[in-house]
Amino acid sequence: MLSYTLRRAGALLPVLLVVSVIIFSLAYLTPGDPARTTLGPEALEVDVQNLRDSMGLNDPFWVQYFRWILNAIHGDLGTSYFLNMSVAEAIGQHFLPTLQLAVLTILYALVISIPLGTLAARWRGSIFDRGVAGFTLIGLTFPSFVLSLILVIAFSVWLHWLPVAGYRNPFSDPWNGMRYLILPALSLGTIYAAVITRTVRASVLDVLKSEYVDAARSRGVNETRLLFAHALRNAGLPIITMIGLSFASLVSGAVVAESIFNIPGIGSLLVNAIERRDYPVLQGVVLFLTCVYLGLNLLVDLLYGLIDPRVRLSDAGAK
Amino acid sequence: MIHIKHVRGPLAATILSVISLAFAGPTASAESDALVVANGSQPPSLDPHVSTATTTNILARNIFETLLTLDANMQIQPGLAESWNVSEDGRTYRFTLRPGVKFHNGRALTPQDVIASLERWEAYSQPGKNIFQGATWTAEGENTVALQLPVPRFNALQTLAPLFAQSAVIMPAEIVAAAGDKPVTEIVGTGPFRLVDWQADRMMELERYDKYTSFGGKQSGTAGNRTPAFDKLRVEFVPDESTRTLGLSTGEYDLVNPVAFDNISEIQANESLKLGSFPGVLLNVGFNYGKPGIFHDIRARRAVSVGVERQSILAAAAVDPKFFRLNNHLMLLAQKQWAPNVGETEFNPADAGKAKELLKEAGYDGSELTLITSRDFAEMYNSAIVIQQQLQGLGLNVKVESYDWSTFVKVRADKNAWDLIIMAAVPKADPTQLIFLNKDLPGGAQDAGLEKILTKFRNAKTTEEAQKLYGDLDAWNQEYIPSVRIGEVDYPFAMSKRVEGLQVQYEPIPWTVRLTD
Amino acid sequence: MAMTGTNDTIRSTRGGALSRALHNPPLIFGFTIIAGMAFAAAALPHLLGLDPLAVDPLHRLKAPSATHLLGTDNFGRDLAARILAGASTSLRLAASVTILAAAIGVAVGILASFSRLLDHVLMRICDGLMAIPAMLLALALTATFGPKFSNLLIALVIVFVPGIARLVRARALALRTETFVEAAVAMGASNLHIMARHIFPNVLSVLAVQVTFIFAETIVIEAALSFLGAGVPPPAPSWGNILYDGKAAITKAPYMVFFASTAIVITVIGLTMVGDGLRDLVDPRMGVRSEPGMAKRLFRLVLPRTSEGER
Amino acid sequence: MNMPLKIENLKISFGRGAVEAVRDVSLELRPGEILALVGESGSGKSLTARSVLKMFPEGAVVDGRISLTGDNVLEASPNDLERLRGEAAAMVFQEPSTALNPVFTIGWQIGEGLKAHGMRDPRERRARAVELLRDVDIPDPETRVDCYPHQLSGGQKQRVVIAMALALRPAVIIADEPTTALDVTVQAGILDLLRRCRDELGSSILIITHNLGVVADLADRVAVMYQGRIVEEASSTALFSSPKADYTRRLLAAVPRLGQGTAKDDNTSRERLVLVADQLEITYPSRFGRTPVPAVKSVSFDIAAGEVLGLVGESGSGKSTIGRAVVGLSPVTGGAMRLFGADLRHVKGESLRQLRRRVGFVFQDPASSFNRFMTVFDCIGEPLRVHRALSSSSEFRSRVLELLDQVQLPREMATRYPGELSGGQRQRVGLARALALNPEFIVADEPTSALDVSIQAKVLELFRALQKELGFAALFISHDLAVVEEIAHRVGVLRHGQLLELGSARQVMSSPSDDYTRLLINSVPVPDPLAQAKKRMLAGSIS
Repeated sequence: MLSYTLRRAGALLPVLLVVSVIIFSLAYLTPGDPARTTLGPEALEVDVQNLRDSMGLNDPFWVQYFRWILNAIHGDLGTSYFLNMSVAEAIGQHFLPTLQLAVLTILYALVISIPLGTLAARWRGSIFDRGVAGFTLIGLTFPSFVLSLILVIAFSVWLHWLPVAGYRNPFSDPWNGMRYLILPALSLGTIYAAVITRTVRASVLDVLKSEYVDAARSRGVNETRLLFAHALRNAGLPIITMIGLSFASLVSGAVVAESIFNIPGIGSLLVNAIERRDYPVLQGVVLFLTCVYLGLNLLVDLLYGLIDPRVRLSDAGAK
Repeated sequence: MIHIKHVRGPLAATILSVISLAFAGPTASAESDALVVANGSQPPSLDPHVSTATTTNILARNIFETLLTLDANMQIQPGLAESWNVSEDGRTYRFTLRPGVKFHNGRALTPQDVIASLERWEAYSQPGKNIFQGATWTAEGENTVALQLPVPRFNALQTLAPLFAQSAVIMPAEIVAAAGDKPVTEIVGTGPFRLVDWQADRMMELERYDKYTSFGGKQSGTAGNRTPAFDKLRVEFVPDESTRTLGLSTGEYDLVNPVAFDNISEIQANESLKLGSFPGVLLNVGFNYGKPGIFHDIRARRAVSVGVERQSILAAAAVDPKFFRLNNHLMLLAQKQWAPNVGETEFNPADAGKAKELLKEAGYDGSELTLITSRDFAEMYNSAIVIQQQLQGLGLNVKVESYDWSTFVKVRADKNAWDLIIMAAVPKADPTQLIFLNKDLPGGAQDAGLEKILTKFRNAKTTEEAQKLYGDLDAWNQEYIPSVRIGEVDYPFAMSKRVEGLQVQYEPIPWTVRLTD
Repeated sequence: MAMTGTNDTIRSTRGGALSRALHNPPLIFGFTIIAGMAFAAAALPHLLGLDPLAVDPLHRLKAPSATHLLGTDNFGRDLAARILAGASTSLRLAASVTILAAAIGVAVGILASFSRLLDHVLMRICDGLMAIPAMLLALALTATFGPKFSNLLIALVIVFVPGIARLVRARALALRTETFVEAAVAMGASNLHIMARHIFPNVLSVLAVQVTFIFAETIVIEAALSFLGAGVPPPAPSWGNILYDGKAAITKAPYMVFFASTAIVITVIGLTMVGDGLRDLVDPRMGVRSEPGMAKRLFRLVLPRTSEGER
Repeated sequence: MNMPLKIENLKISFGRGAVEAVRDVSLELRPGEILALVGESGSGKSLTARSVLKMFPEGAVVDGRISLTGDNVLEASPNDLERLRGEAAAMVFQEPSTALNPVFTIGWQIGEGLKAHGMRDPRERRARAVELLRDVDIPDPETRVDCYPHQLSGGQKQRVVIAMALALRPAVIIADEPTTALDVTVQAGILDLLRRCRDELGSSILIITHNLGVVADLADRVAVMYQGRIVEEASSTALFSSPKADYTRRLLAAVPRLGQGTAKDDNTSRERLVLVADQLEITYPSRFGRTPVPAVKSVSFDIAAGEVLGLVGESGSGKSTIGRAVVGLSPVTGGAMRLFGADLRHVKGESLRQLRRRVGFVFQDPASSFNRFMTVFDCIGEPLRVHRALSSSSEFRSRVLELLDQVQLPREMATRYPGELSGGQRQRVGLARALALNPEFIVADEPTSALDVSIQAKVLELFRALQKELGFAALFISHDLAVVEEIAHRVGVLRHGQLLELGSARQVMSSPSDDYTRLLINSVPVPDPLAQAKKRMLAGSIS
């Protein structure tokens, strides 16, 4: 299993390199620069150029790229121009809220989608199935921030149960911490629940059609056991992929929810970095997100091994 | 100039009445003796010497202090300088420092700190470079600092008082030396609040400075006794405007600055909330003098000035008539010291026919003109849309390009990229610093007449002399029309009823607040 | 060697695809929605004489009334006109992004499946582009090249090409092991002939299903990008920037957000149905087992896509 | 003891009666009896078998009565059904690889059946599972019980499926084409196992198959089904000796019989050699992390012009690999293989293209050997278009129509799509395509194994006629000895990539020199119950 992991990890390096070149050139080409943002709206061109020189922004493209990439290899992603902390520190600080939100959202989504999807597959074509199909369609298509606003107005403004926005670290302040994360998790979770339900239903349906389920039925195994014991584990493979995907997209994509609920997550850190042209943060965060994405893919692969003996045993040449 | 309005407005009828905001009373905010402010914009740094951003300056004034201050009527009052005197030739000023003032790190304030700070301020800030060129500072004894000006300046004292942007704040000498041209990272000042924690993009936590030495006299504007009546000041950076308004209504925030124009009506509808405003920006349509084109001809510029209908532009920009007004003069109407005695204040002919004639005379050939604006500021983006429509009504083939702020500033520097520009200028202490008259700004007007008046202005010895010159400057502006003034736009802010006694100078002053629960 | 159990006596009637399409309810229903929306966007503004750009700030944010069917937006412009004009912008953007992305994706996918070297190079670049979250890639690209419609188009094409290329490559690789392709090789056909006559038509079947999702996602991504200020540049209306403007005034004029999001929801539902219908039409056997329909929809929005077909 | 299974006027139809798959079938299975249900694909035999356990595909409309050990299955309540399934009757499936759940161990899956019928204690279930595995001759059952399905061979997997069926000593075992997916040698073992189930456990067996040899070997009684009806029912000896229904007679005639190969003139003059294999080695390159797989180990043979060489062997013997190597679909890695004198190991580009022009290839699976989006006309004409053989389109058109006539297909077939043709018709189109450039050499890789017996006979008849008429040489690959004997002049027997025997068809088939060939010939069940019984006594020791 180790050799398999190492081999897969090795394949990630070229991808990281490609990503680093893409994102560095994007940052380099973006009009505006940190010097101009530092000096503010009415700075004069001559002041901006002086500051650019002292920041090394006027060096040629490749010089800046290699200076950055060499430091990155040694673990030093540089310091932010605005957050007076190192990029690594900024990422650490901002990744925690996003991680907590992502975990909460996925749990909420799974709690809804696994049973819903499985039962919809079990009673295929029934009113329940059509109802679930309707819910998933709406869930997929409804613009996320409209849903967030409705939830905020309903639960915070009207019922005063939950705060409108903000973030407290649940580890240090559990009660308030959780209260801040419930609404964002609900608004994001509903969309991911819809998506995962569709996957669960599709893969369970597919497994129920297979011959080994028929074979088990012919030996007197009842329908519920067929569904949850025999079918669900086989159906697990595509579901795990989908959960991996959802997590990856949550980590980098909850930026809309983060801005509405004012959660200092990695998404908003990146959007602010783009706005302020904070190059070190921009490059550092994207590189970090790429590692998270590739890491998650690897994790999903390994989970495949856990669930599907053919993957696990064929690699170790057990035959 | 305190705007505390308490106006009731009819609740807007809405289709989804279920969503209408029937506010219940605000719940108790987290801590009772803390003022929680929801700030819309983020400061790029807390160093007014280097950054021209108003947010930096306004947040920094809670921590750093200036030699002089301004009372409610914008008159100069003592600050860190307890007293001062001026030589006959008006070129030498001696300031006696207030005794016993300590920095937040406990170190006593010394003349060396003042000199190091103000020399850096002279080197890097706009007001410093414009007005204090060639000025020198020398320490005299334990508590006196002497300023030597190469030529007498009427506005020397005024520039050492708090400004809209880049105030001349005093920091410890060693910190200033270490920072150089980059923003200071160690934030130590003498002000009423001490910085406890600053997590950029999230929040800033300040605490009342126990060993604060207040200025003499009753509190008024930024002058007088500035000791805060509450312990903690927490500034939360909340970029999303609807979140700010909703947070105010649930009591999570005590003060929200700024409030979106479209949310004003529902704030007015709620008895438990109060509304206020402060002078925001001077809105102009600028021309690109760096690029050959139709607007080099005065007739084309006059056509635009005559043709546009300013009221509807301002209505699109600021919605509620309380927050905008016509003002064809250079300086804000509220800046009483600059009397608006030239030309018509409410200048808004909106005469499309005359405008078309002028354009024909100027020989406009129908070529496409680009109007650039930024979508990061609602008043710039909204007014651009309306102006484009009106100019097309006058026969000008105008297309709008709106950018995020950083790109906007870069595009402005490229003189071939645009013809017209929306200028939302921050008000200044004196007219010479207004960006409309600044020839160095990309696309700025280059006119000998203007430069003559400006140099005379800068060397004016007394305020009276400066006020007379302001008349000439205002007349030149209405004659030459370097840019078309649309009007003034105020920025509204809102607070819950637990906030009492708030005063405004440029923006709300936190330490003037008394919290009542 | 296994005896194929397929039942030879029951065979589908002539002109298989067309007849199956006619009685495939989701396809028909979805198609009518999209056609209806496209027709409304193209024809109605002329018929009703609506001008989406006419500004009237004094009557801003008025509730739906006789003169303005759906009310006015925050510049006093007629909302009905803007939503219809927005429909054409969004649909045009979505259509052109889909066509371009599909064309490039197919070319890259098939080429990658034919030469080892090209495969490595192209796929590493695709991995790179896919690893960067789609939304942020689009944001950076529009910020870099300026918020013009064409730049947004290019940005979204770059965002979608890797996904399609991977899918097409996987399908092309699978096809190359199919008997009829080996038959072509055995008779001495050139690579070009095989690509054009055999690989390309069979790849289209997978593509048809994917295209509808790209179409739907473009609309949703544009809305999200407008939210972050990088969507279709104002003053041209698009559903995205109507929603964005509407959000600021949601408490005062919630109908603005309501109508715009309803338009998006209806169109995307229509597209989902077309997608599901197409999948059943194209490959009845593939049926449900294929990529779970709209499941990946949202992820293209923000997600670095998975490298399916690889595992 | 009442009748274990009685089916009375069973009717099954689909699409609201539009398609009647089973038309009023009545059958009886007596205790301890093996009844064979015989018919070609589409005859409804599988549907009838599955209805005994009330397992119907979606949308099936069912009428009639099925009494299984006394209970009427069609009206049984869900938990009655669960009790019946496994205890009263159990099923053995055709595809062993898909009948086992890939992600669970063998022991767990056998245990499931036991658990469903009340065996609570897991240790007892495991012991019973090991015992069952031993009953079906699975080597070293203690460790195999914890293996996963993908770790067993095809034959072993089918034995496990049978063990699962025997778990609860059911009165009736329904075997749906139990040996179709297996090699001939493995098939013989499974048939013996089923026979032991009947003899030692006394359960009666309903076996569904299309292979008359299997019927002759195993069945006591036979029911022949054709298009949903039972056309004849008789004891196996009576049916084979004097079939009454003419469909049965046609079926029996169509089955190629070993040893009756029609005498072909041995063309002694083998001067011009079309294909020569000289210590041919084919090893597939090692993919990432997999060890290289030697498929063909130093095989030597040659084919003269106009001669048909048959290659016979079980799955994994390398026969297809050799066929594919002729047209460069698999790599020649050792020795040499000269086609028309050119060594395929070193030929590339244009010369390879010219070589391929002179070879025709017929593939096994008619369903997948044509591009769905091309009409029959284009499919047949493609070789002509690829090599630009005919300039004018009218010449092109007439050539394609001529080919259609040659393979006895109606001309209006040209405009239809391959998807709309039957298996037999599609294989004729395949033949037409192979003959398009009238090649001197044809490679046929198991051309008829995917077809029903009756259709197979017609296609083989066509192939032989065309071979005689056009005189092309051919490499005919098959796992079915009887088919090869009928077609080939000379025959080679392959096992695990090695050529064990090579000689004239009659000599190899009647007096083989290699033991494996003898085992192969003996394992093929002959459609004659008496001969099979004699062979079983004689061969008691080998299996």
